[in-house]
Amino acid sequence: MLDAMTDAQKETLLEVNNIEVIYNHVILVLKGVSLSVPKGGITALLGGNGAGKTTTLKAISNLLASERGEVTKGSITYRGDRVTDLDPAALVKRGVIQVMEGRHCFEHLTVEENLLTGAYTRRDGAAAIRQDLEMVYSYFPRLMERRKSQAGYTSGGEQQMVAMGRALMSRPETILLDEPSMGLAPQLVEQIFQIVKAVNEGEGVTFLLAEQNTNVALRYAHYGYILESGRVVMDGPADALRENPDVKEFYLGMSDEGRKSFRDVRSYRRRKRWLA
Amino acid sequence: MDQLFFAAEVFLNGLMAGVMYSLVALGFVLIFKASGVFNYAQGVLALFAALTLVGIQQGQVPFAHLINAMFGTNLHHFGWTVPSILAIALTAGIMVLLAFLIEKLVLQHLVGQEPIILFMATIGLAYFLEGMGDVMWGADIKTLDVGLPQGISDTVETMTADWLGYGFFLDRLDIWATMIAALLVAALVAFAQYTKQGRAMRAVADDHQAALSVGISLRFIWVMVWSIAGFVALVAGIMWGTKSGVQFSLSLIALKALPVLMLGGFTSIPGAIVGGLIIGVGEKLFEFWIGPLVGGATENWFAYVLALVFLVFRPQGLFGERIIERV
Amino acid sequence: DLVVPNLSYRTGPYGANGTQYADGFNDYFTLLNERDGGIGGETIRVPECETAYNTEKGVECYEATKGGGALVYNPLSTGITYQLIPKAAADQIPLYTPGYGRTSAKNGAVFEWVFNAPANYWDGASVAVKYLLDENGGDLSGKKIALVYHNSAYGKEPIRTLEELAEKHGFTFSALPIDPPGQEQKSQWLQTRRDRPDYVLMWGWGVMNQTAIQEAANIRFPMENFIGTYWSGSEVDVQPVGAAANGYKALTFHGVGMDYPIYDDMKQYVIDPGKASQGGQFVGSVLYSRGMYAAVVIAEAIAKAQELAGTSQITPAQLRDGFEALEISAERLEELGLPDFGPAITMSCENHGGSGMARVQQWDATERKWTLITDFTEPDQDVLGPLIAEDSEAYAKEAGIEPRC
Amino acid sequence: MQDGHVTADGRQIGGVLMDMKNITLRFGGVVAIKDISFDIRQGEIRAIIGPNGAGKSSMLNVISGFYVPQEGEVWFRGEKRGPMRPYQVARLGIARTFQNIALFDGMTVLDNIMTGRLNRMKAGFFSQALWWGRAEREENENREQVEKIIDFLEIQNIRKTPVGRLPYGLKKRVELARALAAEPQLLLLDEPMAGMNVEEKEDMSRFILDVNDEFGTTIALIEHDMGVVMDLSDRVVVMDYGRKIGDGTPDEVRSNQEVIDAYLGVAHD
Amino acid sequence: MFYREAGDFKTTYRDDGQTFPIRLDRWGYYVILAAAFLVVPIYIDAYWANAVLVPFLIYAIAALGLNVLTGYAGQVSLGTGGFMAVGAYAVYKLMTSFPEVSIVIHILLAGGITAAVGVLFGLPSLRIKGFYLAVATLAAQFFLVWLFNKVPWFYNYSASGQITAPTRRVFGYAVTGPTTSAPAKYLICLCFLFVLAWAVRNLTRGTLGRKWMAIRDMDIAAEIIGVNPLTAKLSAFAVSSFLIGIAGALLFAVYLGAADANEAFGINKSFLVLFMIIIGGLGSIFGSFAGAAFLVLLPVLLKNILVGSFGWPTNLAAHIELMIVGALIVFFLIVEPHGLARLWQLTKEKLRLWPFPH
Ligand SMILES: Nc1ncnc2c1ncn2[C@@H]1O[C@H](COP(=O)(O)OP(=O)(O)OP(=O)(O)O)[C@@H](O)[C@H]1O
Ligand SMILES: Nc1ncnc2c1ncn2[C@@H]1O[C@H](COP(=O)(O)OP(=O)(O)OP(=O)(O)O)[C@@H](O)[C@H]1O
Ligand SMILES: [Mg+2]
Ligand SMILES: [Mg+2]
Repeated sequence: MLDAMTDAQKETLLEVNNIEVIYNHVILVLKGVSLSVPKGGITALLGGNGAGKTTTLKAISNLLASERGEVTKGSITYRGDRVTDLDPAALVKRGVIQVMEGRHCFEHLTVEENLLTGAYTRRDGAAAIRQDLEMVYSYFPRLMERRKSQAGYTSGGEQQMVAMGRALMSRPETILLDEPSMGLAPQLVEQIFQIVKAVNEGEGVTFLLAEQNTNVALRYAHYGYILESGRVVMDGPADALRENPDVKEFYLGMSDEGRKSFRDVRSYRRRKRWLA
Repeated sequence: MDQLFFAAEVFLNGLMAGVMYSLVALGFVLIFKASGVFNYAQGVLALFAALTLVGIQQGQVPFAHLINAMFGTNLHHFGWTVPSILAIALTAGIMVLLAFLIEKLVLQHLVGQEPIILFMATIGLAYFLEGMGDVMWGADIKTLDVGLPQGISDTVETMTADWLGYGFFLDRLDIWATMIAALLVAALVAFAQYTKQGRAMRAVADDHQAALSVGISLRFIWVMVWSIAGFVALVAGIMWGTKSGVQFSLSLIALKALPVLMLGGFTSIPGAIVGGLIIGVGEKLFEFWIGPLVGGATENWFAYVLALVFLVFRPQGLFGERIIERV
Repeated sequence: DLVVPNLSYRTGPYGANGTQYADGFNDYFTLLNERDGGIGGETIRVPECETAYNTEKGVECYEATKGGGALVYNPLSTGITYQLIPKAAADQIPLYTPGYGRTSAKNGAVFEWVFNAPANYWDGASVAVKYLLDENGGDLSGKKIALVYHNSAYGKEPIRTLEELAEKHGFTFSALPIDPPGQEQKSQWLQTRRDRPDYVLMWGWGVMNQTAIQEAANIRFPMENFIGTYWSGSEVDVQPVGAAANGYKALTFHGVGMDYPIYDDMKQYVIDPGKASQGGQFVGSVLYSRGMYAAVVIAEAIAKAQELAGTSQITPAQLRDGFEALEISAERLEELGLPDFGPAITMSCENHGGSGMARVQQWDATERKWTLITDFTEPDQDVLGPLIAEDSEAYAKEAGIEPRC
Repeated sequence: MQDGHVTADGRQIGGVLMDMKNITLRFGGVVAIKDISFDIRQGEIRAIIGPNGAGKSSMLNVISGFYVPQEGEVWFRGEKRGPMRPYQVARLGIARTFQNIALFDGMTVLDNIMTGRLNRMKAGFFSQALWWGRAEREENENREQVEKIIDFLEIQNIRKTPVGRLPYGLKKRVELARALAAEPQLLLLDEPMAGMNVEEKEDMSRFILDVNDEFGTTIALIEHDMGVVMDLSDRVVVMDYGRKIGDGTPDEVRSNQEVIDAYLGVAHD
Repeated sequence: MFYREAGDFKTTYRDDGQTFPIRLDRWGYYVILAAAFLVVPIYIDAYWANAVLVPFLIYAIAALGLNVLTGYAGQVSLGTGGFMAVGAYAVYKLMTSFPEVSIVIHILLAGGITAAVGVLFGLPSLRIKGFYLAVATLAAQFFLVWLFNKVPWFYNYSASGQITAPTRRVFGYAVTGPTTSAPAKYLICLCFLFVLAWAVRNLTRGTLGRKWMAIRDMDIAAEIIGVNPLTAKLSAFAVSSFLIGIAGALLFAVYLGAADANEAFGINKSFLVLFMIIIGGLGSIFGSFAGAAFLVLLPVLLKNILVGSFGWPTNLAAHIELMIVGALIVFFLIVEPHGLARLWQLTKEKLRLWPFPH
């Protein structure tokens, strides 16, 4: 797929340049992360717990301030402009929206109202918004059923759909997706990624997604970065990563004999090669 | 029969007093709804608005006291007076400016903090505004007159006397307050429930971060809401200022608004009105019947106890949003 | 020099009242310093300390100023006075609390360090009733008198006296408490409208006064039958109500207005040179006059003490002697430029409260001024005497004080 | 399957520990659970799977007493359970983790885990206030137990960190530790591996198996990763829209057409 | 590296659970204690005692009490003033009814009575949460103050409703009444504070403390893992009210000497103590001290600077003081929402890293 892209399509939309992030003035979390997201592509950000994926995404969408974190070094540009000092709302207006980890629905609003808040920055009239609402409902029929319920009372998976649908409602150019598959049933995971793909191909929306489910992520992404303790340790086209033996072993759970059973992992663990 | 009339009169006046409380409670509700902030400064905001209004109306020199102390001058008044309508408009403008400053200097830096921290910040704000109001306009008692009538309504008295044989007492100021409050509530309900900004406001109350992430500008919402709350405070300030003069104690009416709020629910605009009516009637009737038996002055605590009793049955108040409890 | 701290309050719920009083207090001492070079050649220093009518801040002010050689305290707050009575006794510094504080402090045998001449709360209650007796040809039986009071130590003071007087004169007495600050008094006044008392007395302070007057006007209660105590009868209480307050009455234990020769000096030495406290905005108001009057009495006591001690640099204990030997006659008042301003004051070891005389003033809303409508009237000491004895003895027992004199 | 048997890998499965009979749970109009019955046997790993919103978490909430079903009975250790508050259920020996992590954010990891043992600490008020006698002794004894769990779950280095600062995966582990600290008979796990990568899931699997093995703890587990469910569990309940659509060994469930349609999408290998 | 933790290893759980596990801290603590008990009483004068130290000690007790309830158990209360009034009136009734019993016992009993009242008013907390509860506790505040104002039995039928503390002695030294010396006042408050702070520290690090914190952080989860919310919340109300009651008793008997319910124990008291714990740090014992010190000292300091040094008129100074206090509260919240205690902790963390930035 990547090869099919023309050079114009590969134009870099989002560029993260060697950023450092510190929480609370003392906790250094990102230690020089750089990545670039091409226009119209799906870029995956992979890595274990606490690697700094969420932090990277929040640094991009400028949501760190409210967690007492700050970018102390490096720069982030979107379409060539520095966006480090914009407020998050301005970034949404430019077309970058984030779906936060852990869903973050507006509990007291109904499912439908939640979706409508996604269209907050839009100026193209009620009809267009209605139409997109229908589109979201067609992606997630379950939400249609629950549209009048308070989001706080919906199940974990339903909330994930709400969060995703809400982001789509803003007609973004770029979506930062933080763990979209978390807590979703298998066929829904597949479905969500198919939606990602459909939106990506149909509407040309660019994706940067942080994901633990490496298996699926690498199947849908074009390019991947692997983060470990605040540093990019490996990057490459998705296909190449899938073939990397370390990635295979640690992120895909494959051994030479195919998929390992979770019952058989009680034995020793090998150290990752790049840490050695 | 007379007893019944007396009771009815107390009841009616309780309703009206309740409306006066609601005017203050409304401001609280707005801000709570929009940011989950329990705005302790609402009472002081009303005082500040009223002080500013009188100050402008009477052509006072702002900060005269401070200037005099520092430069040994003896300034007090510009020597002009400003018509009420213009003064009210100017004051409303100042309240918007204030909202802007509050957002810029305080709220912006506290995005995502726990509610109690924000609550504390509003207390700090209350102190500051109280001091500032005094420094700007002086601490003496001022008379506020924007042309609202006061005193017993003769029409009501003679009419009821003709019909029922007992002339009812209603204060004309209270009647006006009721009409204005009804108008305000209708407008605010429409705003919060049916507009995009209203929805965004409720979203912000639920989750600051998520609201930011969908592109709702906290800044804009907060400035907007605090401006409206400032305007509501101005209305409350005008009413209470007309009633008992503009001076420090005006800020303490916030304490009368709290039980109203609690009973109606922190997040419900109609709740503020209904709560006010119940509290007003409840405390007046209690003082009227039970007060003399226990030595009186029951109103302060009775309002709270009444609200408490309601809460035990409905922990979110009569109209408040259900408190979501899930794991 | 001599130090007379001014524990004032110019902020908080009662700031509007406190500020005027404090100005009068300051200005009189400024006048003495400017005109006479102080008292007996000693200039008077009046360090001011803000209490905000708050007891804890009052105590802090007391502690902060007492080290500087303070001679006497006048805290203008019944709450603070109660705190200071035992402290001042231990530190041996006199308290001067005209018209407020602990009424039974009149009994100098128990309260060695407290002075409250010329009049106290109970005197006021009695004078008000006497005035009503006069109005009614000496008979109040069958009349209804209600008391609207600030629900605090201060407001409760007259209740016992009024109950005694009700018994003696045969009127019915009822009391309606109002919680401070007192902006909401609907139910009390509806009750008044229902019970139709003949007279309403008021023991209020701060915003409660004007709200009460407004509400009384609202229910068309005749203002002539509404009488406030000393602290419910200043301009700030009636002006916000406007024309409706016309005819409202209040007690006072001193004269009001600017028609006293002292104001010529005041203008010449204090106001015109720009030395007046706060630019002299409130000169001549009721509370200003009262603050000034307190200063006058203290100044006279200092002079007396200097005379007795034979030195100008007196100690607080010597000032106490000055107070106990104080006599301010009508002639002396005349000399001071305050003819008929207050009652004659004579204090002694047993009597720290003077004669207790007070008079009634009435508000004229068109002229915007208070006019005195009676002469100084003596309270009913037959009723008050035993009450004071009882209360002060109880205190003596509680505090383990051996009565002197 | 009869009472008491030994699995292929040599674990002892006993009699019925918990029996849910005809449970129905409604929220207003929404029927979250519709007449479901199933049992959990002593010593087994029992999985509950199903699409989002099927009512799995609600079922755990019923077991732990947080939701009270409108109909149905809950039997535990052969006795019918009367109406109970959640803390009373916990005292019966049922511990759990939560789908949306419910750690005590203001406390350190160690304190969080210690809360798991609260019901084992019996020192009186004054002993606690004086930190003398029983209180101190108990604290140290329980601390020792907790340290064992900390070692077991390999979270030694974050012992004193406030949990609020931890990344998601570690939080899940701490939650497990807190549940284990209670030394429960029945351990309920609500999506313990959500948001983890394969490596971490492997770790978590190892912990679950070890707990089951070494302490003989019975485990009920909700999980969306079919690999994990199929590999770990002895028996699986499948729910869909509040109904039970399948119950049996992983192999039986995997080949159940209804389950494939409603949940798996494609047949899993 | 000024501040060292390294090299200070613990070999037993007992050592690890100490209040001050780091040697440097422990020594600092001993030095402060020694100074407080041995040095300060020698130099203290009436002004320092009455304007600064005694109110600080008493408010620190009240702040500790409220911190137990709000900071540790998460139940916001605005009834502190009312509960202090209970302590004050209880001690007054006890002092005057049983003059032969030691005042120390009276004060402790007053705490006990307050605890009972606190539990009573804590009952609604089982249903009512958050700010609703905060406002509901105002019911306690207003009702209690009204009660003490209204029922003459409480103030021994005195004419004005004021209560006045008679002289009582401990080891022959007067600790209440007008003749009390500054060191005596200071020492009795210090002793109470020391013992209570120590007990609170023990409670909060043990079982009860963990239950409180669990309820605070997530009450539903706490209940599901086995915390009985009833006992946890009510015990927090009891312990908190006990401390607040003692603070009220000391405030009245030792510090003020006379009091009027409305004035001394009004709603402002409730807010003041709440400020202290928030500025100081919720859920921190050090924070209770820091907050009390800050809010007792600040106004005194500002007043001395504005009036004493700049010579401004007192009312202008008072207004500006209000503005400064308000601005400082906001400023501190912005700098560190978790209070002075967290600020101190962060400073330590920075010192540990010093001179390296991270
Ligand atoms: N608000 C915060 N304050 C302090 N430290 C934080 C904060 N948020 C995150 N961290 C730390 O930053 C590091 C990276 O966290 P981050 O959430 O970015 O990881 P992640 O890669 O998204 O992990 P996960 O897959 O578990 O979500 C973690 O070690 C975490 O402890
Ligand atoms: N307290 C509640 N009030 C109202 N509806 C509820 C409540 N709890 C759960 N529900 C509804 O019940 C249904 C089942 O929810 P539950 O959380 O049990 O689903 P689940 O199977 O755990 O799904 P997921 O895999 O997405 O977590 C959902 O539709 C949810 O919206
Ligand atoms: Mg993450
Ligand atoms: Mg679930």
